[in-house]
Formats: sequence, structure tokens, C-alpha cells
Amino acid sequence: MSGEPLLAMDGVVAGYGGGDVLRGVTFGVPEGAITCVVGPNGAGKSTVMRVISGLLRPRLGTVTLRGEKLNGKTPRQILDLGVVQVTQNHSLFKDMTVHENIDLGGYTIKDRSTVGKRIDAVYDLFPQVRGWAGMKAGSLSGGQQRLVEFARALMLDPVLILLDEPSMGLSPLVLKSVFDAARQMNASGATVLLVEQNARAGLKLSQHGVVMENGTVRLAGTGREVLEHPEIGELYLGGTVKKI
Amino acid sequence: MTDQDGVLMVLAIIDGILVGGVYALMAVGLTLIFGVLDIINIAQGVLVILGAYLSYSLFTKAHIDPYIGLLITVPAMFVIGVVIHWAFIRRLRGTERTSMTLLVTYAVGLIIEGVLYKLYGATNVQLLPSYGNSSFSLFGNYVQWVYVWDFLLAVLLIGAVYVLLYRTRFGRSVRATMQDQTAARLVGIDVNRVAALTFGIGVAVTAAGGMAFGITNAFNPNSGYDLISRLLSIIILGGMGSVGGALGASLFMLTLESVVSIWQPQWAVAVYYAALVIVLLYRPTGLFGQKAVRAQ
Amino acid sequence: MAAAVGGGRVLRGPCHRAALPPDGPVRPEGGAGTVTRHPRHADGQAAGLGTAVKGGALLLLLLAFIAFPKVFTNPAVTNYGVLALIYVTAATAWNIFSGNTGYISLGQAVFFGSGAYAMGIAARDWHLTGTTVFTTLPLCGAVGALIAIPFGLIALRVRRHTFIVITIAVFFIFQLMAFNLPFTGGSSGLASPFLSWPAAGYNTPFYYIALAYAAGSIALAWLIRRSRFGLQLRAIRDDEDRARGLGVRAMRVKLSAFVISGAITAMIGAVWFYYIEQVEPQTGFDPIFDLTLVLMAFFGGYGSIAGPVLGALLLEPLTLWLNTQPAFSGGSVSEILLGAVFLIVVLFMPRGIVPTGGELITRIRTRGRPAVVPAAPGGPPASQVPPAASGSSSGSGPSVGSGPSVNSGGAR
Amino acid sequence: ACTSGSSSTPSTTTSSSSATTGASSSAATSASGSPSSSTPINIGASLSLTGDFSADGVAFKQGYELWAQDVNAAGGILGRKVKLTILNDASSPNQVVTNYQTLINSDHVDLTFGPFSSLLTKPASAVAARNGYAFVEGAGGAPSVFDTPANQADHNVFDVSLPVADSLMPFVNYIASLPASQRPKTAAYPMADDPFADPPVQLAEQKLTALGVQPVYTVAPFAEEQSSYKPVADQVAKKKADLVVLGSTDVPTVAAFMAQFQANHYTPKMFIAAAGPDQGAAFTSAVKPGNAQGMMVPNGWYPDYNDPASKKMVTEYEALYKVNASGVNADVAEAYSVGQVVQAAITATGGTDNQKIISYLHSAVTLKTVQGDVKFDSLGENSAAAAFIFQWQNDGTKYAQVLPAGGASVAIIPTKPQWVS
Amino acid sequence: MTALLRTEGISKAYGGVQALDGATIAVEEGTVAGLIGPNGSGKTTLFNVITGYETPDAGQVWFGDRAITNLAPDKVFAAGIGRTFQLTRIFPRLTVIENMLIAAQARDRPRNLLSWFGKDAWTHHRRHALELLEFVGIEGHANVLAGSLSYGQRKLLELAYVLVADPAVILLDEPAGGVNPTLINHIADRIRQLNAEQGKTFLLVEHNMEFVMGLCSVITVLESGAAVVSGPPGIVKTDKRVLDAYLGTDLDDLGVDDEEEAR
Ligand SMILES: Nc1ncnc2c1ncn2[C@@H]1O[C@H](COP(=O)(O)OP(=O)(O)OP(=O)(O)O)[C@@H](O)[C@H]1O
Ligand SMILES: Nc1ncnc2c1ncn2[C@@H]1O[C@H](COP(=O)(O)OP(=O)(O)OP(=O)(O)O)[C@@H](O)[C@H]1O
Ligand SMILES: CC(C)C[C@H](N)C(=O)O
Ligand SMILES: [Mg+2]
Ligand SMILES: [Mg+2]
Repeated sequence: MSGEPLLAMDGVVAGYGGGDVLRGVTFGVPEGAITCVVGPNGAGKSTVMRVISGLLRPRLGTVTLRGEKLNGKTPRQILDLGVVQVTQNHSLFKDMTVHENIDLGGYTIKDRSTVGKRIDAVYDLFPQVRGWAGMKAGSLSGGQQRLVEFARALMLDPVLILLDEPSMGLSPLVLKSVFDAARQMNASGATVLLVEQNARAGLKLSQHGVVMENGTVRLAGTGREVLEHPEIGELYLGGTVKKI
Repeated sequence: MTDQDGVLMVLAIIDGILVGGVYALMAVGLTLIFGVLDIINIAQGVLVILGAYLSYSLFTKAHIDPYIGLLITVPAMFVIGVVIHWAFIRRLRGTERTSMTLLVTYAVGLIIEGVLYKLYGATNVQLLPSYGNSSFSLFGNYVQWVYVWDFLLAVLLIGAVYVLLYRTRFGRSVRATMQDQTAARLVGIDVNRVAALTFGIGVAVTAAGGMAFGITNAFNPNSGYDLISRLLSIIILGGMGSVGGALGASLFMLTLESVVSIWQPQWAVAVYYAALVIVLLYRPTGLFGQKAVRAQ
Repeated sequence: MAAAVGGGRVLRGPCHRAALPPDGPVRPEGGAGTVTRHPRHADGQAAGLGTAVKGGALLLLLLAFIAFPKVFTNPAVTNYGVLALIYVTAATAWNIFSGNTGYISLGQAVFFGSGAYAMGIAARDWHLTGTTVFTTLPLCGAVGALIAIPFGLIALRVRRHTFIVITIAVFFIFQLMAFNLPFTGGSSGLASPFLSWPAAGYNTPFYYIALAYAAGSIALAWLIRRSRFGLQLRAIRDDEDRARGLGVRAMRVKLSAFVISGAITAMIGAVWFYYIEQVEPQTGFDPIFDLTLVLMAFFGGYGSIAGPVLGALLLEPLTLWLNTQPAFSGGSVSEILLGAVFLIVVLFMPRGIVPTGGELITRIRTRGRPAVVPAAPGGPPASQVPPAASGSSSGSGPSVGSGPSVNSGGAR
Repeated sequence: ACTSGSSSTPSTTTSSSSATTGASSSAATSASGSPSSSTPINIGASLSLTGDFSADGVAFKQGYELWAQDVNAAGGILGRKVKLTILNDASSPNQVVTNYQTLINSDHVDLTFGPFSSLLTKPASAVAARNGYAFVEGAGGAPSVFDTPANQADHNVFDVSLPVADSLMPFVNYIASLPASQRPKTAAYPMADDPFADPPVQLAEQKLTALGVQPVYTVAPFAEEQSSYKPVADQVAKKKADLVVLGSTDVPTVAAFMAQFQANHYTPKMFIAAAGPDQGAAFTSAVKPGNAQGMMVPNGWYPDYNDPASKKMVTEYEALYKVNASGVNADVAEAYSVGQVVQAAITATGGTDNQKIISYLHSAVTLKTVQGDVKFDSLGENSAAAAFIFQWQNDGTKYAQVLPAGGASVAIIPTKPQWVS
Repeated sequence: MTALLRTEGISKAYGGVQALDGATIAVEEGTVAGLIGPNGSGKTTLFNVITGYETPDAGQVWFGDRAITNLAPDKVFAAGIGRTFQLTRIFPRLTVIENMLIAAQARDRPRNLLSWFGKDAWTHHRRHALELLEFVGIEGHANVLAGSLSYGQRKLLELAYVLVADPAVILLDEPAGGVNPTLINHIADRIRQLNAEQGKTFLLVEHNMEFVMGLCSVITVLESGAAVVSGPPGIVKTDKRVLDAYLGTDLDDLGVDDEEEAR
């Protein structure tokens, strides 16, 4: 567990115009680790992600990346600092081909040859995606789209990658490959901030866990601490190792 | 149908194709602005007239040939487009964005029209270069050179817009922005800049449409009103955002109209619109709709 | 672009997979976007009180409108009232269909003109004169409704922009019919019978008829809005295919609204005809009329009942008034001014007057309050409530690119 | 056109409906009750300064203003200056109704002048009628203007210009006067779908056909849309008729036909259009001046008209707007004539009482205007108007009256020369 | 006993992609059936065909002994089949409760005009709707526009819709995706209860094996557009083809750590 947080949120208050959704969120994302945020539906997890990536401006509080203030920056500026997000809802360019989507993942890379190389690398990592290259992204199945989104995010070499529920809609086999990829990226230096409803899988993958509830952080600790917290387990993680 | 009718028919078809080229030229900009950016640009007709007046001024005041004058009017209109977008359209967002763009472009159209009245008065004028009515003979019919040039210009501009949209990084960013602004911002696209540039380009190519209109029709500041519904129907018939479709639809529309007007000129417009309805019922996305940047 | 999305069937949009609302090409990111809460209060008592206040205010407003021609007796003034109320009615009729369903009709003049012509033809052929001409109003409404049925059956098979263009197309077909059919009076149009009312009060009966139509159509719009019918219409606006999957018989529902809208528009078109005393193809079937209704609705705020009403009440008198000012002579000055008014409103109220107003109110009211009720079982949050707003964020409110952000604002 | 069947000298006191008379006297007499010589005569008009009719509306405005300027320079009428209030109606009937209600009821103008076009004259005249105002106008010439129930009841509309239906008759007479060998053999009659443009063309077609001119293009009217002009013009060109009678209402239509004829290397021997070439410089600026040569148009006025008032008006106009005499739009003279007729009526009735003015104008007096004599029939059509045919000559620098030949200042160019490039 | 809902040899191709290739499945009345398969195997497409959102190139859909192959979605719904969508399709500009009411009134057939315009006629729907919203935990958002819901909340709303609409056969496309695990358990309980007490028939698509295996009595596996295996969970999860194509080496390794305890 490396020490200094790469990203720190401090007293963040944010909303969409109808009151505050985040009501003072404070937590840190340790550098070089995988951190998993869990919590009930509507707790504000995705809102946190949006605040970090600059899609949503907080009303109060600060977000810092290595001490540099992020709030007020545009998504492009934040992206240039190495923060990449895979959103929860499907955000592919549906009428463009899968290849064009992947290509756009490297939009900020000026050098075309680098883009070409990265595309190849991504295709090598997810050979299925190469097979769909010529298809319109919107025509893919739900799970396939998810995978393409993930692949698109890998076009850049991120410092911090934000994954909002990567597991959603993926079949077990594909999910494994996505988690493997996340782990691999982490191993090669990227910090990962993950939101997962599949909490046990997510927390197992992570060194750190954050539990959000109703716009605030309820608990933060190591992945195992969170996973084994009795009350949390009952409330949000589907009970403690309950067999169906 | 008599022999005579057959001759007239060929003539009508040639007419339709030639005038269709001019309409295509006026519609390309709208395809970009409405079809791609989803901005309901009610000002398109007025912008055409503005383009015509710019060419007219250059021609009458500085004796610059209208076609060469495009080198000046196109960049000028580009700047006007970018400014309009930057000042007003940029602020619109959310589900009302499209509807509110109608308000903005209507207002901009009113202001441009008002200014044109102030500058040029209400008198009808026309661009009258020396070659304006010269023609050559084809299958026993006369074809005006300016229509040929306009047609070629339309093909050229449509090709250029196509390449820009589908073969360049900028074009990809345009299409991406229009499909999903949030996702576009997440991959690092400056959506406001991209939209402003696209709007600017749409207005810029309209300068060429205006020149073509002004060389083939007399106009005054009010002449834009009759154009807008035709241009709208052309780009929908062509398929939203389909640049090639705009040309195809223009040719279809004007040819049909001119053929019908051999016998029933008073119904020609109605026949075109009836055909439009029928085609759209069977192809709701337009003739070339499947290539549209946006599916439904 | 190998695999083209979509099949050929007209009725079903080809893109079933997308969670895309039928409206809104710039795909908003799922939840992001400014969304104002519905104005209904959870608290029943407060709601009851609110309704009473609202009802009282509406009553006062209605009284004010009834008193208007008594207070301002000058025909030059009541004329504004008549024309504004005609547009209020037409815009509300537009709203009943287009505002609820999201199908933007640019062909309302088809009904307006047909109503005008229906009255003109009836009066001419049946030799009606004086006030008996008004008895043809229901007939004019029926003509509008009858036209709306085939028109709707054709146009409502397609969506969005294609629908808009089909309405434009039908509009032009009707205009040309008015020019060319044997019974329309051709390009000279029709003149109404003569009303030998004194000039001073000439406008007043028209004012009250228009007021009755305006009030009636607003009331109908309100009834529809709160009814099962209105709910189905709005579901169609949001996602027609999904609504069908929940058993909404979309065509029937859309068509009903279209017919209601057409009937009202035709009747008010007839009133207009009698007031102006003429109709010609270009004035009865006027493309500017189509556009004006839409502008009014968007100006006031699309999607609410109050929006189009407000838009009509503001825009029609404003446009007319600007042109009556000799100071703006030359004509173009009034055009420039009108354009400027539009732009200023759009700059400060980028979603139309009513929605932006409503949004501002909600924003101010909810500032610093939690947005949601606890979403899941569990105790109160462990962490503290944030410090009160210090205004330090200097107006940099939440800014999300785009989103499903419709506000109800005023009357819903 | 006249359905009322009343004699040529109607007694207006009976024809005015009682309701209107009662209502109007308050408005009209209160303003004219004490005609102190210091209070100006307020005259209101609405014109299409923007919108479809703006090209003509603006010219009309110039005419009204020129008239007012001349009157005031001469010390006014009955010692009172004239004050004109001209509002813009944007070519919309709602606006024109609003404007006249405002002029009459808020501005309390003493008198009203008409707007431009038959389309707007109809609703506007109804407002004037119910308020008891005389409605003297110069640009509502379609028969339907005079047939409105309001006018049939109140007889308040007076059109100082030429009734449109007969306007081409001098031309027809000219053809009839030619030896059969010199008459055109064939003729084409394209026309726009318009109440103003069609009647004269239809009448001309009927008469000329009777004279043995074979019609080769008599297809139904085309819609007034810019996209219609080229195909119809090309079809007409293909017929190679000797004579083209074009039912047009404005400059763009005529310009489009001329351009297409030229492109088709087709020059009709005679080319006459119902409206458009009468617009002076507004016409020549839209076509090449050289091509205007030989173009003919019916109208009631021409710059060389040998009338002192007309000459004066032309001189002033030339100075004011920097055009030569041929550049003066006939709309200007129509508007100016409106002023002159009203001026005569005020002078004759000694004030601005509209009822008196209406009676006076219906009293079969013949008045002089820049357009020639004016005398109103029972529904307000100018029965004294002489129809003239004008032709552009001297490569578009001279607009001259050529028919009827008797009073013509210039000889007609019998065959239109080839188009220039 | 003949199956209540059957598809016979459904094929559907998009350009070069054969999304369905003779898919034949059967759902017995009163069962909770599962449909699983790799991403892109055609599950959602099959749902679309059944519910009238797509026209198959070949094959028949039977509901009882009625062929419903080319019926429009509203007709299919009227016949008694309701569904949810994998990528949620809620009505973003209606409030949450209005969303629910649309579904709740779907099966009413108002007799007179008044019942079309009156809203009090359906207050009982409101009660039922609120109860279901409470069940999925978003009753607090009842008067909020549905477009402002979080992703998971939308999924829950989708589910609540179809439950309140109460069709005889309920098709669920990934009801658990993005939903909080605790709630998933509640949902499973509810489905069981509806099935047991009201005899509702369910067909559900899910990638959450825990959920599917625990809930369904019959599972059909779709692969490349064709049903390859069908049977009780115990059989399916040990089938070699299913393991290779879908689950990976074995069920216990859900792509997490190797030491993941059996679930
Ligand atoms: N665009 C929006 N407008 C208004 N409110 C919103 C918007 N998006 C989200 N919210 C509200 O903010 C709260 C938090 O939403 P968020 O998407 O952050 O939840 P989440 O924790 O990611 O939930 P889930 O697990 O369901 O994805 C929710 O109550 C939601 O209703
Ligand atoms: N409209 C379409 N156009 C082109 N291809 C399509 C279309 N609809 C589906 N497909 C293709 O059909 C296949 C099956 O898709 P479907 O959505 O049914 O899969 P699925 O089994 O639901 O997958 P998932 O588990 O990921 O949701 C995919 O390969 C998809 O790309
Ligand atoms: C040419 C027309 C539009 C106007 C004409 N003066 C008329 O009387 O109607
Ligand atoms: Mg979320
Ligand atoms: Mg699926």
C-alpha cells in the first residue's frame, strides 16, 4: 500500500440543481493501488466520478490530484493530467463504428502513428473487439458495448483510471478478462478507482474500500475491512456470504 | 404523350437537374447545421440571401467576379457563423437545446434581414455577370453555363464536406460530439469549439449557395423565406446529415417539379410535396438515410 | 458501416437497443443534467394550500381578462387582445398535441386555414349573415377534426424531423388546394359577411369569443395534462416504443390529440377569418403562422401549459406593437428589435421563460439542502452535514453538458 | 366586377350603413371639428416595408412622402400642414388591421391612405369602413377589392389607379390595328397564380385569339415560387411564340423569364408583362439594362407624362433618390396620386370630414393626378383612368409611353431586339 | 403440459451478423426460467423478437396456442407478455410515479371518456405503484423526474414497471445488473413469491450466476443465436459447452480471486 493519496476529495458538495447529491465527501485514493467504492443505488458513487472527471462542478469543497486542484478544470484538462473515466451508462458513439470509437479514445494523442500502435495493442488485449471493428457501436449487444467502452479507455496511458461498474452486463468469462486487464494496468503503475455493485468481486480485487451512503462516505478502510464489516455486509453487500 | 411532350420532358429533366444543383448548394450548409448539429436553422434562407448580397457587393462595388468572390465571402460567412454559435447557441443545452436553437436562429435571421434592408433597401437585385445567361446546346436544348458551374461547385463542396466529416480527425470529433456530448468531453473533445467550427463551416458553404442563388434569381432581403421549407424538405428527403443525399434529393425534387409543370404548373409544388410524403412514409430516414450520421 | 442499424418497418424505429429518448440527438449522459424536482409537495397540506393559492390567482387572472375590454375600451387596444387570444388558443392547441407528444407540428395552419375557409364557404353558400355565421363554428371544428384524421394517420407514422417535414409538406399541399380548387375563390380568397356593428365596440364580441376559446383550450390542456390520456401522450414523447411495450396504443392516442388540436385550431381560424373579414390562400395557409406558434411555445417554454400561453401573450402584442411605432419606421428597425428581444431572452433564459424561471426557483429553494431522501435502509449518515453555503464557489453552479432536464415550472 | 349595379353617380348618403355613420362621426368629426389652421392634417397609412411586398411598399412610401413634402412646401392644404404617419405592416393582414386601428383610434388620424397590394387593402379597408373613413388607395386593384361586403355596404374604397382587368387593352388594340401580316402569329400566356396578374392576361388572351393570334402556351397559372420560373420559362421558350404576355406581379418573375429566354436564344418579337417593368430602376437593376430594351408593361403613369405635377414630382424624385426619370417606380406615382385625390377632396369639402369626402369622391367629379384623370364609380374603381402601355427604350435608360398610339410620346419599337450579353 | 411461451427456429440476421440462428426455447407456465449465454449470443434479440420490437427473418413465436410472431409491441403486451430492457428505457421527462402509472394503467380499458380524463379513477394504481417503489427502495424519488435517477435506480424502476403492469409472463433482461446486492436478494425473493402465490411465469436473462442458478428451475443456454443446452441449473452449470463458452473453467471462479469461496 503506497502512502500519499494520488487523489483527494475534501468536503465535496455537489448536485444537479435540485439540492445537494454529495453532501461533504472526503476521501483519498492511494497512489498505485486499486480502490473500490461501494454503496446502495443512488448513494452518489457515479456523481463522485463525474466530479473527478470534471463533468460536474462541485458547489463546495476541493478535489486535488497530486496536490493540484482539479475543480474548475475542464474535462479535457483533467484528461490531459491522466485521468480517464469509463462511465456507468453506455457512452459509446452509437452511430460510429467500433473502430472509430476506439480511435476516438486516443483523440488527445496528436501523433497518428502512436494512435495506430495503441489501437493494435488494445485489439491484442481484447481480440473480440477487433472482430467488431467495422460494426456500428450501437448495434452491439449490451455486454459487447461495455467491453468496447473499456477498450476505448485503454487507448490512453492513464495515471488514474475511473471505472464505474465495469462488471455490469458482462458474462463471467469476459468479466474475468476485464478484471485481469484492470489488475494488469494497476501492476504497470496506474491507480484504479472502481465503483462496483458486485461488491465482493470488486473489494477482493482492491486494496482499499470506500462505502458511500446518501451522499457521504460511511466507511473507508482496506478492502477486507469493508468486506467483513458486519453491518455494511448486511446492508449493502447482500448479506454475509449468503447462499441462495 | 406527343412527340412535343417528349421533347419538353427532356428539357424539364435537364432543368430539374440544373436548378437542383443550385438547391443542393444552398442545402449543404443546412445538412451540416440541421442534419449534423441538430440545430434547427430557420435562418438558412436569410443566410443564403446574405451570401448573395456579399457577392453582389463585391461584384458591383469592387468588380470581383462572383465565383472568385467566394474566396472572400466564404471566409467572411465562416466568421459570422462562428460568432453566432459562440455568442448564442453555445449556451443552449439539455433537451430544449434543439427547440431553443430555432428561436435563436429565427432571431438572428430577423436581425440579418433587418440589417440587409437598412443596407440595401427592398429593391430586387441580381448578380449579373456578363456570362450570366450564356448557354450551350445539349440535345437540342440550351443549358446555361452558370448552372453547370453551380452544379460542379455543389459536387465539389459536397465532396469536401463529406471528406471533412468522414475522413478527418475533425470530422470524427464532430460526429462524436453530436452523438454524445458527455462521452465526447470524456475523450477530450472540446465540444463547444467543435460545434462552433461546424456551424461556421455550415454557414460558410451557404455563401456559395447564396452566390449561386443570386446569379440565377433576383432577390431582396425578404427572399429567404420561400427557401427554408424547401431546403428543410430536401435535407430530410436526402436523409438527415447525409451530404450526398442533399444533392440527390434536390435533383429529385426539382426534376419532379419541372416535369409536372409541363402540364400542371399550378400543382407542381403540391406534387413534389405529395411525393415527399410518400417517399418518407416508406423511407422515414430519407433516400440516403441509412448513411445518416445519426440513426433514429 | 457494414451493419446498418435498422429495418424497414415504418412503425418501429429501428434502434430498439438504445436507451435513447426519441427526442434528443445529442445524447445526454444518463443521469447527468440539471433536473428540477417536480413541484408537487410530498406534504399534503402544503400542497392543498398551494393549490388554493394557485386557484385563486388563476381566478383573478381570468377576471382581469374579462375586465380588460371594459377598462381599455379603445379598439386599438382591444385589437391586441383579440389577436393575442387567438394566438393563445392556437398555441395551446399546438401544445396539446406537440407539447405533450414531442411531435413538432409545423402544419397547424392546415387547420387554421381550413377553419377559416370552412366558415367562409359555409357563409357564402348558405347565405349566412351577421351573428348567425358564428353558429358554423362547431362545423369548422368538425372540418378541422376531419382533416386531422387522414393527416394524422399519414404523418404520425413517422417521427421527429421526418414528421416535421411531412407536416410542412401537407401544409403546402393545402395552400395549393386553396389556390386551385374550384370552391375556394382561388387566389382572391373569400370575404366574410358584413357585420354592421359600431366601430367602437366592434372588437369586443370577438374578444370574448376568443377569450372563451383561449380559456376553454387552456382548461382542456390542463385536464389532458393531468389525465391518463395526457400521461400516455407524454410517455410517447419520451419513448414511444417503450410506451407501446407497456400497452399504450400509441397511434390511437397520438391521433386523438392531433384531432383535438386540429379542431380547436380550425375553430379559432374561423374566428380569425370573421375578425379580419378575409382569407386568401397565403394568409389562411401562412407558413409564418406555423412558425409563430412554435416560436411562441419555445419562447414561453416548451413542455408546460403556461409556456405557450405566455409566449403568445407576450410575442403577438410585442410584434404588432413594434410595427405600430413610427419611431421604428423603415420596418427593419422593428425586425432588428424583435430579434434582439428574442436573443436577450434566450441568453438569460436558455430554456424558455417558464422552465428557466421554475429551475431558478428550485435551485434557490433547494440550495444547501440534500437532494434525496435516504435511498436505502440504514441509519443516518456517519459524516457531518457540510457547512452552510458560503458562496465561495462564486456562482460556478453545477454545469453538466447536457441531460434530460425538463422542468415543469408553472402549470403542469 | 361591379355587382352593386348602382348608377355611376351614387348617392353616398344612402349607401353608408347607419351603424357605421353613427360610430364614425365621433372619430372623424372630433378631429375635424375645429379646423384651426395651425393644427396639421394627420394622415395615416400602413405599408409593407418588410416582407413579401416590401419592394413595392418602400416605393409607395416614397410617393406618399414626396406628396406630403410638396403639399407642405406649398403651404399645406387649407393652410394646414400635412403630417404623415406611416407604419410597417410587414405584409401581414393581422398587422395591417392593427395598424389602421391604431392610426384611427389611438393616433386619431384625420384621414387614411391605403396600403400596398390587394391582399392587404381588403382587410384594411374594412377597418376604415366601419370607422367611417374614406379609404383612398393606389395599389389594391384586383376586382375582389371592390367586391368586399364592407365596401358594398359603405362604399369607402377609392382606387386612384387603373382597374387591372382592362389594362392590356391598348396593347390588344394596337395588335388589332396592325395589318394582319404584321400581327404576331403565335402567343404564349404564362401567368402567376395571382388575383392581380391573371385578369388582364386572360382578357388579352381571349381578345387576341379572336384576332387570330394562335395561343401556343395557355397552361394553367404557375405558383409564385422561384423554383417555378425557370422550368415554365423554358417551356415557353420552346414554343417560340412571337408574342409573350406574362402575368407577373413583381420584378423577380419577369427577370427570371427574361434570363431563361436569353439562355434559350429565344427573343419573342413582343414581350409584355403585367407588372415588373414598371418599377423603374428597381427593374433595370435586376435585369441587364440592355435587355430591358423593348420590354412592355401596362400602367397608368410614365415619367414623361406631360402634366406639370408629374413633371415636378419626377424632378424632385430624381434629386432626392439620384436616379434619372426612367428610374422612377410607377408605385411612386400611384402613391402620389392618392395624396392628390385626397388633397382635392379636402379642399373641395373644406375639411377632413370623411363622410363629406366620401360623398365628394362619389359625386362623379373628375380629379387631376400625376397619373391623369381620376373619376370613381360606385364601388371606387377609377373609371376615368387611361390605360397606357410603356416600353423600355434606349437600352434601358428610357421608359416611355408607346400606346395608345395617339397620345404616345414615342414610337413603339415593334420588334424586340435580340438580348445582349 | 404444453409450454406457455415458445419460440420455434427464430432466425434474425443484421447485415452479416447472424444474431439469432434457429433459436428454439420453451417456457412452461408457472415457472421461473433462465436464459443465459455469452455476450452477443442473441438473448436480447430474442426478447425483442418475442415482444414485437423486431421482426424475425424466420421462425414463429407462440403464446399458448396463439402465434404472436409479428404482433406490434402493444399487442404483445395486451396478450400478456411484459418485459424490461437491458439498457434501461424509462421515460426521462416523466416523474418516477408517472412512469409507474403508465405501466399500472396499461391493462385498464377505460369505458367512457370521463375515465380517460379523470385521474381519480386510478388512485388505486398509485397506491400499488408506491408500494412497489418502496419495495425497490426509490419511493423517496417518486416525484422526481425519472431522468435524474442513478443508473441502478433506473434499473429498479424498469423492474418496478413490469411488476406493476402485471402481465402473465414477465421477461426480465438483466434485472440485477448494477443493482445493489442486498436488493438483488429481495428481488429474488419477490420473484419467487409472485411465482408461488400468483403463478406468474418468468423468463430472465442474467449474467449474475448466483441469481440465475438460485432462482430458475430451468435454464436455457443460448450460443451464437441458437439454444444449445436446456435443463435444470445443476445440469447446465456442469455442461462442458457452457463452461467453455460462457462460465470459464468452473463456476466457482467468477473472474475474481482463485480462493473465492463457493457461492
Ligand atoms: N442528472 C441528474 N439530475 C438530478 N439528480 C441526479 C442526476 N443524476 C443523479 N442524480 C441523483 O443523484 C443521486 C446519486 O446518483 P449517482 O448516480 O451518483 O448514484 P450511484 O451511487 O452511482 O448509484 P448507482 O449505484 O445506482 O449507479 C441519486 O439520488 C440520483 O437521483
Ligand atoms: N440492430 C442490430 N444491428 C446489427 N447487429 C445487431 C443488432 N441487434 C443485435 N445485433 C447483433 O446481434 C448479436 C446478438 O445481440 P444481443 O443483444 O441479442 O446479445 P445478448 O445475448 O443480449 O448479449 P449481452 O449479454 O451482451 O446483452 C450481437 O452480435 C449484436 O451485435
Ligand atoms: C402586384 C400586386 C401584388 C399589387 C397590385 N398593385 C394589386 O393591386 O394587387
Ligand atoms: Mg452509479
Ligand atoms: Mg443483452
